[in-house]
Amino acid sequence: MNNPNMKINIAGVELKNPVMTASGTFGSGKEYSEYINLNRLGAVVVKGVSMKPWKGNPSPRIAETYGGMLNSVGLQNPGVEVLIKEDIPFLRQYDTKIIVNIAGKTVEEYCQVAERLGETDIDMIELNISCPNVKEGGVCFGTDPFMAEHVTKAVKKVAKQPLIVKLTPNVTDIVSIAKAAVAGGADALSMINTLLGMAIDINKKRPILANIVGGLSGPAIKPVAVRMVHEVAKAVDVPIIGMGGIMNGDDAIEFMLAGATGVAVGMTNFTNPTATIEVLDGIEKYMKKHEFSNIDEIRKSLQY
Amino acid sequence: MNNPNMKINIAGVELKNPVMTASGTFGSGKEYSEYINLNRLGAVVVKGVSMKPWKGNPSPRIAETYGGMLNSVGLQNPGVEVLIKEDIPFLRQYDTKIIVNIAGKTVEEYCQVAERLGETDIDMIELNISCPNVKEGGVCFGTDPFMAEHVTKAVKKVAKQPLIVKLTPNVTDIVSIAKAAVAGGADALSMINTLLGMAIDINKKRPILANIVGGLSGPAIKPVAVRMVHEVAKAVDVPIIGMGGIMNGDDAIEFMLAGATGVAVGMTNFTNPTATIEVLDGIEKYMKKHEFSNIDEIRKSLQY
Amino acid sequence: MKKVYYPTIINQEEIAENIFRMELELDEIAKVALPGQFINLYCKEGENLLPRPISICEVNKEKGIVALVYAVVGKGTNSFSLLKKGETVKVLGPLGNGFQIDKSIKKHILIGGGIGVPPLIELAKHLTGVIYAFLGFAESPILVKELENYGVKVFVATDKGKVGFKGNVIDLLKNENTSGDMIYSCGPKPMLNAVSIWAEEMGIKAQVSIEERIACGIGVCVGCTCKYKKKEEEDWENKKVCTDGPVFWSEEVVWNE
Amino acid sequence: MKKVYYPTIINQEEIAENIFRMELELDEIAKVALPGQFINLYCKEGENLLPRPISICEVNKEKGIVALVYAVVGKGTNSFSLLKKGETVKVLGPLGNGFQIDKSIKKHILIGGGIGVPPLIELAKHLTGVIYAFLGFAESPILVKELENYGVKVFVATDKGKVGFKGNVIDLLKNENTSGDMIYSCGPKPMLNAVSIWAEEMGIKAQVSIEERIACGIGVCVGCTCKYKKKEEEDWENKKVCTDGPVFWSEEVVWNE
Ligand SMILES: Cc1cc2nc3c(=O)[nH]c(=O)nc-3n(C[C@H](O)[C@H](O)[C@H](O)COP(=O)(O)OP(=O)(O)OC[C@H]3O[C@@H](n4cnc5c(N)ncnc54)[C@H](O)[C@@H]3O)c2cc1C
Ligand SMILES: Cc1cc2nc3c(=O)[nH]c(=O)nc-3n(C[C@H](O)[C@H](O)[C@H](O)COP(=O)(O)OP(=O)(O)OC[C@H]3O[C@@H](n4cnc5c(N)ncnc54)[C@H](O)[C@@H]3O)c2cc1C
Ligand SMILES: Cc1cc2nc3c(=O)[nH]c(=O)nc-3n(C[C@H](O)[C@H](O)[C@H](O)COP(=O)(O)O)c2cc1C
Ligand SMILES: Cc1cc2nc3c(=O)[nH]c(=O)nc-3n(C[C@H](O)[C@H](O)[C@H](O)COP(=O)(O)O)c2cc1C
Ligand code: FES
Ligand code: FES
Repeated sequence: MNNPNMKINIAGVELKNPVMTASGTFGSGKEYSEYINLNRLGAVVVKGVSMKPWKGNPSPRIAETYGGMLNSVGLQNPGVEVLIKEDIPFLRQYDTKIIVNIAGKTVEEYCQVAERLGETDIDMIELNISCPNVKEGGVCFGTDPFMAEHVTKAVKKVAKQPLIVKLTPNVTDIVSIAKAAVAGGADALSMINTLLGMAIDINKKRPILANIVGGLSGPAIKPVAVRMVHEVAKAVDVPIIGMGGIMNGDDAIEFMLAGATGVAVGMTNFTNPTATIEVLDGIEKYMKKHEFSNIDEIRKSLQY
Repeated sequence: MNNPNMKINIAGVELKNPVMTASGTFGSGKEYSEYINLNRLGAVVVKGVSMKPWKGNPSPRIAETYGGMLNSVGLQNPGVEVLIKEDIPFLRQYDTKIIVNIAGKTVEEYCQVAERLGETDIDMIELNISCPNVKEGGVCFGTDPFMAEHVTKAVKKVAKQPLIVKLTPNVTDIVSIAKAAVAGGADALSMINTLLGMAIDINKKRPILANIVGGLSGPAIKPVAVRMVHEVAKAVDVPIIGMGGIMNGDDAIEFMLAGATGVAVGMTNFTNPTATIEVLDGIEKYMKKHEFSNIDEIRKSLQY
Repeated sequence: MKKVYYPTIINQEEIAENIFRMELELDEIAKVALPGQFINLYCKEGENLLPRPISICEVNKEKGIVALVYAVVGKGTNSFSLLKKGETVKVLGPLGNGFQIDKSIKKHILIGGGIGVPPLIELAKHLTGVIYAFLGFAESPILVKELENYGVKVFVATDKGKVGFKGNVIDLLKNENTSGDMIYSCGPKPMLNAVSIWAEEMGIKAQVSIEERIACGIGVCVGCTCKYKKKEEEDWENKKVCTDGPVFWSEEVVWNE
Repeated sequence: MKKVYYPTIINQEEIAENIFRMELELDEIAKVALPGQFINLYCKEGENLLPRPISICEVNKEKGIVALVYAVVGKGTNSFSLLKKGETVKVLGPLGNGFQIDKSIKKHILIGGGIGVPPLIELAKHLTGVIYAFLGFAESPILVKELENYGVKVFVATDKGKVGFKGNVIDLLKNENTSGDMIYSCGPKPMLNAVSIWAEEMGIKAQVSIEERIACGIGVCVGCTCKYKKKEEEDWENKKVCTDGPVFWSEEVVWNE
């Protein structure tokens, strides 16, 4: 059998395959380039970046949980200028798409980052709307359809590159947020960000994280992520990048059957530096076994 | 050291210890009475019961997930009359409190069950507001503060026994729902119910559950549960019964440090029929080691 | 009080490709188990928490041994296959109701499909009279010798006819002009459904052992339901595979799912 | 390309209560590892996915062996302690920057607290000149002989004075009127903080190996930060324990956390 066609198209950008990295779990690729060939990835999604450097939250920032982990990094990053100066040129050496995840505390801040990135040759922007909106008392942008639409619209207006909006799962109705993002002009959606969680050290009688709460990721959350991708895929027409606990090709296929066009590997990078490549190989193997010649067919083949 | 005092008080009802069973995971106790001494439990929370028998969802109803499981039992139950005739007399043989979890598709139906139970000697009612409200297009009662308050108020009016309201975690803001339930008259809260999830059989290319989606339980969800208990405990004054992935005494302590007065063991009963007793023994051991003479002190001892 | 057991594996062997036979030192279960009952086998704690239901293939009451035969089809069964002699496993059981055995019946028809064959071994030991077994496999038969050792007359069908009759087990039954007084059947649901239809045509009562996903295995979670006809009503009710079954009367199962 | 290793355990021994020494056949790491570096040790997949960072205690370049000494404090280290000779573990490394070694320095002061002692062994092998080690323990000292074998003059303190000096390691340092040219220190953060203060008082430069929770271990996740003073500014910045450390200059760490 011929090698299956694994190309996907997201908002006009062609990726050689659907496997990406989840923002914040792959740095800007340098470290993992020592373990894997970045040329093989569909895209590298760079860690969240804001206009100015952010210091993030105090340590401890990591807590292990059953089949997952909590993080409260708090979007520490050196700011968009450092990204442009150091990370993008590095990634441009590779034949892979560059997607930059952007963070902001106000709509204006998001827009500034997007505008600045418009002057670069990155391929897509991923708008992380899980940040707290400081002007609205710290409510997360992504938990309210109105705010989600508003920030998407504002960023879309200034963005030169196609815009992916990344959804938070900590909501009652993910479909309403997804529709709001699409109404605001999202070219694609990525989901899910982390679930809000907490862990306590019972001997010290303290929360493990200095920030008290953090974001839960890893295989523990996969069923929630798959459910949300499935719900949203039925409700909107834009492509979805699915993530949440993907450890291998089979997990990635599950997201595609649920309706995802692309997939991203997050926490598993930490536990297995070559996970992205294994996911890619696993998808190909599945396609051959199940005689899919084209990756897009998977997304359309769920039966009930 | 003397044996610590493990008695807790929920809405005037004294439980000999904080360990209960999570509704739907312990039947009405008969099966597990062959594995453990029910007299040792603080309370048995009986499976969800409605006015008329419910047939629930088609099979398969169970899917295993990483560190957890999905169920789509759909509240199958033989109706409140069978419960009253068969299960309550059985449980009354034991020196433990009886809490009956009630389900309904309309406010009226919930009220009918509560009223009928008012004629019995059960100790408390647990109102499961995760059911779909058929009059409101199937939206879950527990995802909307207004509906949550409304159904709580209506049931509270007719209930003869203290009322626990059981919250669903599939919401943006659990505190608003908790406050609504308390405003409606809830004497206590129990949390969390299952997270909505989905799993797909990639070989059959079908959802594993006939119902497509189901409720996620088990240790995978513990960080979400602990976070929610912590948030709600800070915001309301009624006692909280914490649950979600409790496997042992340490897990139970984590919930208590987060602010729970009582705890319930759910899915772990399936994987370990003597789990409730191990949780109880584990709590006692922890109390001795950390020199707690009174169980209520744990709840107040989280430092930041 | 009932309890969870942690028996030692006293033997583990791959008896066919991806099919393993495991022997457990499990006196308590060996003593009381009935043919058609199963046990819950648990993985080491971690990713896979739910039990895997596995039929009791054979017991040796004297030696206190329980033998299981299982196919590696997923993570759980794969993890079992990696366990070595001397290691222990976590077990709950015996669970469920076995086959109904009526001493007055003289001609028995056992029908097994693939990994549904194992419980028929212990069953054969308990039956008196003439026993025929009709076994269907995709490629390679298993446990044929074992059944023959208990005096069973075995007929085999394989999908491509590499061994025995070419076709499925129903074709084989018809081909052999089979008749008898009671059918005992275990295998995939479509096969059981076909057995049920054939049994009705032939006017033979049939017991079928049905598989469903298990969470508790003891009748608590109501996760393992199977639709069952209500007596003298058009309506149906849910029966639990784990405690009402796994063996049911074929004529009472609602097959059209 | 760097890669994940699955070395065989060639020895595992409980050297003190709940303290284990594990030897791994790990040629690739033995060849290149520097004193103060660590490895990520992974649990079998399942409940515990994150790596456990463990310092390299000692390497044998010729034989290609890496030795670790770890305390059982939780689920992960407990699971390691149950592994037997011949089994394999999953390892990433060597990770982090080791201690800075300056050949011109002649009088070295090693300070170790409890399970912070292991990396000092490999360090001692690399230092030339006079080496003093001051080790503090709750109850029972470990690795004293091993240090002495490399010509280190060892002083021990225990909380209740059951062995050696009664008190903490700082009291011991003062008691011995210690002086020297460079401090290398590893142990719990409060001890390192105290070492830092003492070093400043004494005007001796100090390297401290700091512990933080690790997710990736290779500088990607920004999970393991430690506050570090910015040069010539009042401000601070985050350094990563896994790649900027774990060894830092004590005077540059922001201690008041
Ligand atoms: C009463 C009964 C007796 C059985 N006896 C045998 C036997 O003797 N030999 C044998 O090889 N198999 C038997 N099975 C089937 C066996 O339980 C499954 O093959 C096994 O659970 C698969 O587990 P896994 O982890 O390898 O597969 P996975 O697909 O990884 O399992 C995922 C989940 O689905 C469940 N599951 C998957 N397939 C089945 C199935 N067919 N039936 C029930 N649950 C399933 C698993 O238990 C687990 O919870 C029996 C099933 C039942 C209900
Ligand atoms: C650079 C470095 C070197 C180390 N070297 C050694 C050594 O040589 N010998 C030794 O015994 N210990 C060492 N530690 C500490 C060791 O990593 C922890 O004791 C171990 O991770 C605890 O794991 P656990 O699963 O047993 O505990 P659990 O409490 O069950 O672990 C839960 C989670 O917290 C993390 N964690 C818990 N305690 C620590 C800690 N003190 N430091 C970092 N992460 C922690 C675990 O890695 C895990 O992710 C070192 C730590 C670091 C950062
Ligand atoms: C340490 C860490 C840092 C993360 N940082 C970001 C970020 O900067 N921006 C973002 O949109 N998501 C961030 N995420 C979320 C991931 O991209 C991903 O959505 C989530 O972890 C679920 O996928 P996983 O289960 O495969 O990890 C981060 C996750 C982790 C674990
Ligand atoms: C099979 C099953 C059936 C359940 N049935 C009910 C129910 O009838 N009413 C209810 O309020 N919760 C029900 N639950 C939710 C549990 O009571 C509990 O809230 C949830 O499972 C989280 O706890 P756990 O992780 O310990 O299982 C059910 C859970 C399971 C797994
Ligand atoms: S598996 Fe729980 S009732 Fe059958
Ligand atoms: S552990 Fe990930 S950056 Fe240090």
